[in-house]
Amino acid sequence: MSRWPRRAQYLLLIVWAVFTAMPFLWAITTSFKDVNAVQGHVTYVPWLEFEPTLEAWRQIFGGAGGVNLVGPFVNSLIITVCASAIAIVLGALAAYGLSRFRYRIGPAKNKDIVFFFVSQRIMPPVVLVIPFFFLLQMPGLLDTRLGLIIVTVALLLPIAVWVMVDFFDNIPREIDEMAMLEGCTPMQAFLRAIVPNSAPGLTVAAMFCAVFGWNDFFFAFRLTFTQVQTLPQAVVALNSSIPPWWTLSAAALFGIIPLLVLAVLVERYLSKGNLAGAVR
Amino acid sequence: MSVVAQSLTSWVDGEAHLDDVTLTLEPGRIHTVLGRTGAGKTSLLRVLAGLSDVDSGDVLLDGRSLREVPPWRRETAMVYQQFINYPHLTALENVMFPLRRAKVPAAEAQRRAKEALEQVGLTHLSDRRPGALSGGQQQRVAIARALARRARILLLDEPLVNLDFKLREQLREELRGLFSGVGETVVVYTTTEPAEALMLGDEVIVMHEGRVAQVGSPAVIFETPATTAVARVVNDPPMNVIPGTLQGEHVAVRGLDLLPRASHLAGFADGPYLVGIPAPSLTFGTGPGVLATITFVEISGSETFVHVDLQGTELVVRAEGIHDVSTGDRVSMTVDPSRLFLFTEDGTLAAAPPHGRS
Amino acid sequence: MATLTLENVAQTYNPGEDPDRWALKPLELTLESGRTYALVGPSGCGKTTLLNILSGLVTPSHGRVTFDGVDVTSTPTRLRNIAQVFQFPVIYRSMTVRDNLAFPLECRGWPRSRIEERVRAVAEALGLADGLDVPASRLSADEKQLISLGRGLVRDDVAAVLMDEPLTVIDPQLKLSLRRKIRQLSDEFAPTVIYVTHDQYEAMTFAQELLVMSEGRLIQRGTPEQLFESPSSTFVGWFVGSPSMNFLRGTLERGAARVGEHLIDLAWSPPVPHGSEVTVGIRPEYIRIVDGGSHPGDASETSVHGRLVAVQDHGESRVCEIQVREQQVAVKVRREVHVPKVGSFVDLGLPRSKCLPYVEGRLATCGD
Amino acid sequence: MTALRRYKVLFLAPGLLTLFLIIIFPLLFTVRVAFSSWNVASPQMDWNAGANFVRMVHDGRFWSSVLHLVVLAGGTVLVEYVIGFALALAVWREVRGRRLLRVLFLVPMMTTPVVMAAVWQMMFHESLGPVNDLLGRIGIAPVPWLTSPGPAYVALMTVEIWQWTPFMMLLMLAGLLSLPREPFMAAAIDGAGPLRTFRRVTFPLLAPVSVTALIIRLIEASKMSDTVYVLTSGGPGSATETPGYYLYIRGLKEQQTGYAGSLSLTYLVLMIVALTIISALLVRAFRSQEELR
Repeated sequence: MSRWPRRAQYLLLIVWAVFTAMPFLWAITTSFKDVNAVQGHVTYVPWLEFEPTLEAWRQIFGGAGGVNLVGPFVNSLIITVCASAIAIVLGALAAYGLSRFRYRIGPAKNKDIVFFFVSQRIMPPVVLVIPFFFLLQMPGLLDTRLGLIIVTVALLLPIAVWVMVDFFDNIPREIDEMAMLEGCTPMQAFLRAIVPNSAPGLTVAAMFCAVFGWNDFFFAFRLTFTQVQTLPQAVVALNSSIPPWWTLSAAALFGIIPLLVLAVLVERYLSKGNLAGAVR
Repeated sequence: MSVVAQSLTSWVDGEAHLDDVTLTLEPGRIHTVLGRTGAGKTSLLRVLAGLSDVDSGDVLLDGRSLREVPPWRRETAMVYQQFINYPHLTALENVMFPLRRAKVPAAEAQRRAKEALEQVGLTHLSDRRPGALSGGQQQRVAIARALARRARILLLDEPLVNLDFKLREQLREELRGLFSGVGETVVVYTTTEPAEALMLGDEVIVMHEGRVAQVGSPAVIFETPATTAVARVVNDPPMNVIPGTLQGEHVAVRGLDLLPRASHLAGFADGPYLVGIPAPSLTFGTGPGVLATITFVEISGSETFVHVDLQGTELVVRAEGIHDVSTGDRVSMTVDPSRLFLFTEDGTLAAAPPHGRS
Repeated sequence: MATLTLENVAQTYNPGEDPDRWALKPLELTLESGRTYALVGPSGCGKTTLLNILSGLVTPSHGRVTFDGVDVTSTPTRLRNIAQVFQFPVIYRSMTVRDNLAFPLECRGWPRSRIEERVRAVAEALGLADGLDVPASRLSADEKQLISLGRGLVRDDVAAVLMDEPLTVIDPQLKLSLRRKIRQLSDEFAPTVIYVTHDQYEAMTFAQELLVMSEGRLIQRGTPEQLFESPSSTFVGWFVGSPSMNFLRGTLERGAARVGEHLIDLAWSPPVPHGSEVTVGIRPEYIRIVDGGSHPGDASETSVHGRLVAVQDHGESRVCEIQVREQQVAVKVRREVHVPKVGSFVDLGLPRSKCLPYVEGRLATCGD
Repeated sequence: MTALRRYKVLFLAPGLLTLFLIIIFPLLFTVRVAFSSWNVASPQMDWNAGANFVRMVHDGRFWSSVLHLVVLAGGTVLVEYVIGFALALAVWREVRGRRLLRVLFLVPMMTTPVVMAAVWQMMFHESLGPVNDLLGRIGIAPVPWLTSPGPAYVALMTVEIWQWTPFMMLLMLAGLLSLPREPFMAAAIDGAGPLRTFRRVTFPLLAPVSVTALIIRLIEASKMSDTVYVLTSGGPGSATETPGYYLYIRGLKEQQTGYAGSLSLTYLVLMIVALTIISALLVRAFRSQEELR
């Protein structure tokens, strides 16, 4: 047998690993640079090619002449956590119903309803944002966390439903039937027999929601202004004028660190086969 | 205090899962439902449990309609053929779950759960979760959970079918003992295996194509099967049913010699019938008789089922013990004419051999 | 077709484990070319491990595997030239029946004309010749199992066909015909077959020779008849036959077994001292219920007295449970035999030639 | 049974209603506003009877943005699928450092697109960025990445591929990990080598996952605008404008709400039609893999 498939495999892995790591390596080194290290010629290796400084990191935590990213960080955290939680509760309930009962709304059956949920992802944010603006303006929710949470829920609900329907479909329905026969109402059967066995599915849904919630830029950009700023917004704001690259780099890294933790979690669940249901 | 099924009918995608099923199920008795896969056994249990709707008909408990009573208020316990337990609870917690739902105080629930686990021989594993138990042990937990509740209706849907051969035999024995303590519970047990149905049942309900084909004690079902369908499903291997005619002193069956007409076949008009030849009424040997070719040999462990081709007619012979015969051998067949069943051409029983058996 | 040998093969998944806990204890085994074998035993007995060692999925931690004398111990599956039928039907969903059957030959680079010829012959035997261009994914489960088997049989040089509980997911009503078909095919093509199952029924029906395994050990090998008539251990007596063999514990006395007030004659006298423990093994089929003294037992039979505690209706036969002292004896009688009332006392006739002596769980050798 | 029916509603209604309320208002609003001349000078819901649509038909900039999107989305998703599948295969079975590689490969999809686009913008900087610097070291003249149309496309697609190939890999890997072992054993037993095994076993078994993954990515890619906003701002000129970004300019920057409404509606309809057709084609193409018709 020829050995070339094996060689191609290693080549691919090495090339892609370098490609994936490049922006991060650049951002990390740049975040320790100052104006001298950025201008003139391109530098890579700290100490050898430039003298590293912590100035940029000091600036993003409110140091002199910088911007404080702690406030936006907290905003992003609150909005992501609340919106994800609401989306998962609503999504899990709907997904459980869709997985276990037969629905008929007009001509739409279960599959069509699931499709209706998922198809909401097709709505471009830019189409939604103008109506949302007026929708939030009336009750005075513009530029508030609550307003952004509501909007984010709409964004995340399809994802939660998508992941959970497949997950519940893979739990034998005999388990909740039995719970019902043993005196549980359907809601109790869901809460006592299904939810305790759904940690993997709920975690996967939560991870997806967190990623998409945290990374939303457009809605925050157009629906909040001064009072509530999210982290992506704050980082991009740094980019808009003449770039102080070191601050931008530090801010970018700060904004993605929470999500790196998620990557580790996703991999762990992946290895246990818990994501399988979601893609079938 | 009985459960009555009244003309239950259920159609799914143009196919009758239940077709006018009427039954009376008495407490304290074991009703086994015997039928092939797809005969409607599981559909019947699901309707009794309230898990499936019917198109028409009703289930009555003590004369009261259960139509609007949801599953969680029916006091029905169920054991599935898959080993269904709550994966996140230990064996003990699993058994306690329904008791706690029924508002049994914690201490009492624990006592009863432990008792039930002891009955199924799992005391030493009561702290394990289902994932850490073998298939047989998981099914024991499920059985303990169903028993501990002392529900009014206990449904078992082919509970042994997914177990290893020997384990199945062992648990079947144990179930007889466990059922003897069910008191006022209505027990319904489905199976595809005739020996299991006859052995466990106080009453056997034979189902065929969504209908109740016959109800009766094991002896009645086995000795006087109402139709050819019952005769086939209640015998292992299935009874041979072959067109034949009554002619004066003889019974003519295709492929076989003219057989003398036994006394229990007297009094029937001459003419075409379906003749039921139980597999054990046939014997094969080297002596005189009609020659047949062996097409296949099955050995069940204690019996040999020999399939033969008798001039174009497929027959199966059941012989005690293990016989060293092989495919292609030519053997001579003899039939015990006193053991023939007679069915009319539409398949209803006309005459069964005299029992004098028990 | 090949003769397979296992020389001192053993398997442990954790190096350094106590040899008593190995998944497969050291084993010497020769499986002859062209014969059918069944590997039976309860779950966890090591039969799947043994199968995986033969298929090359597991490299044994000890010993040597040879096919026709060639060492294949660490040869990968792909190069072993075996065929396997799995529990769940495995077919190439994107291919037709014809392409499925041709696949192993294409992988070996056979010329087209030879492939076509061979595929046709095998399809004919499988009874699938008319549907060669049907997508394999449209077949029913039992037909898919036939295709899996067919993919093994097209290779006329296949060393062995392994079958791993191939009837598990087959509808009970279709089992008979599939079993018959598999049997026919193996008679016709005569490959070396190793059939793994927990079901003694399938094993005995299918195989010329059975290998009974328990706790990682090969307990006994023999024809169905040998296993039924003279199980080498109480385990085999229990595992083979339904209901299981009866075992009555007693002590040896004048060449017979003393069980309470009864002295049961044995087929032969075990070579152990007087007074040592001996267990009488007798099949439920061979015990007679002596009816009201109408058939007085003769010298070839020991009479035992007991109380009838239960009768199970199995249809064609009944199984009577009789309490003899504090031990239970099962007796299987044909339906037409009269059975006394439950609770009454009965006499049993135990034919001497069928009462086998077991010492420490093993069939005793002939003393003289 | 009435009791059961009540619970059925209880499960589905909250989620369905929430989504309906959040989505239906914007939709109705968009439809209505599309037929008005609402703009920053006169924000009113009048009726201008489709004048916006007439204007749109002649709006070459809009139609070329649609064309840009087709190239960008189609191109990137295809590349993502090929590389993502290859990567999934590469880290599926025994490879040294498999778990570490999986984590590393997943990271980009977890990162905020706009933030990473900002980082990439530094990297693509014509004189101070490392891309041109590194190319220069192997003798390639500096490329005006973000200021000339061709390179700008390459830059945009690079960033999109970098960001979203992991998502493709994730779905394909999850699919691979859920596959039963037996078909692969059967292929080994039949004597199939790695390529034949891929063609006859792996690929057909993953056909349903492939369809799901491709459709999801197409849906997400068709909304592409964040990266464009940060990286090129649609430039140079309007060379890399996508409908999403063009809508942003008309609707939000210039506040031609009415006209933006008609563009939104058209964009949405086009997307739904295109994606429906593409999904149908994909399902058919992959089904033939799964089951010959």
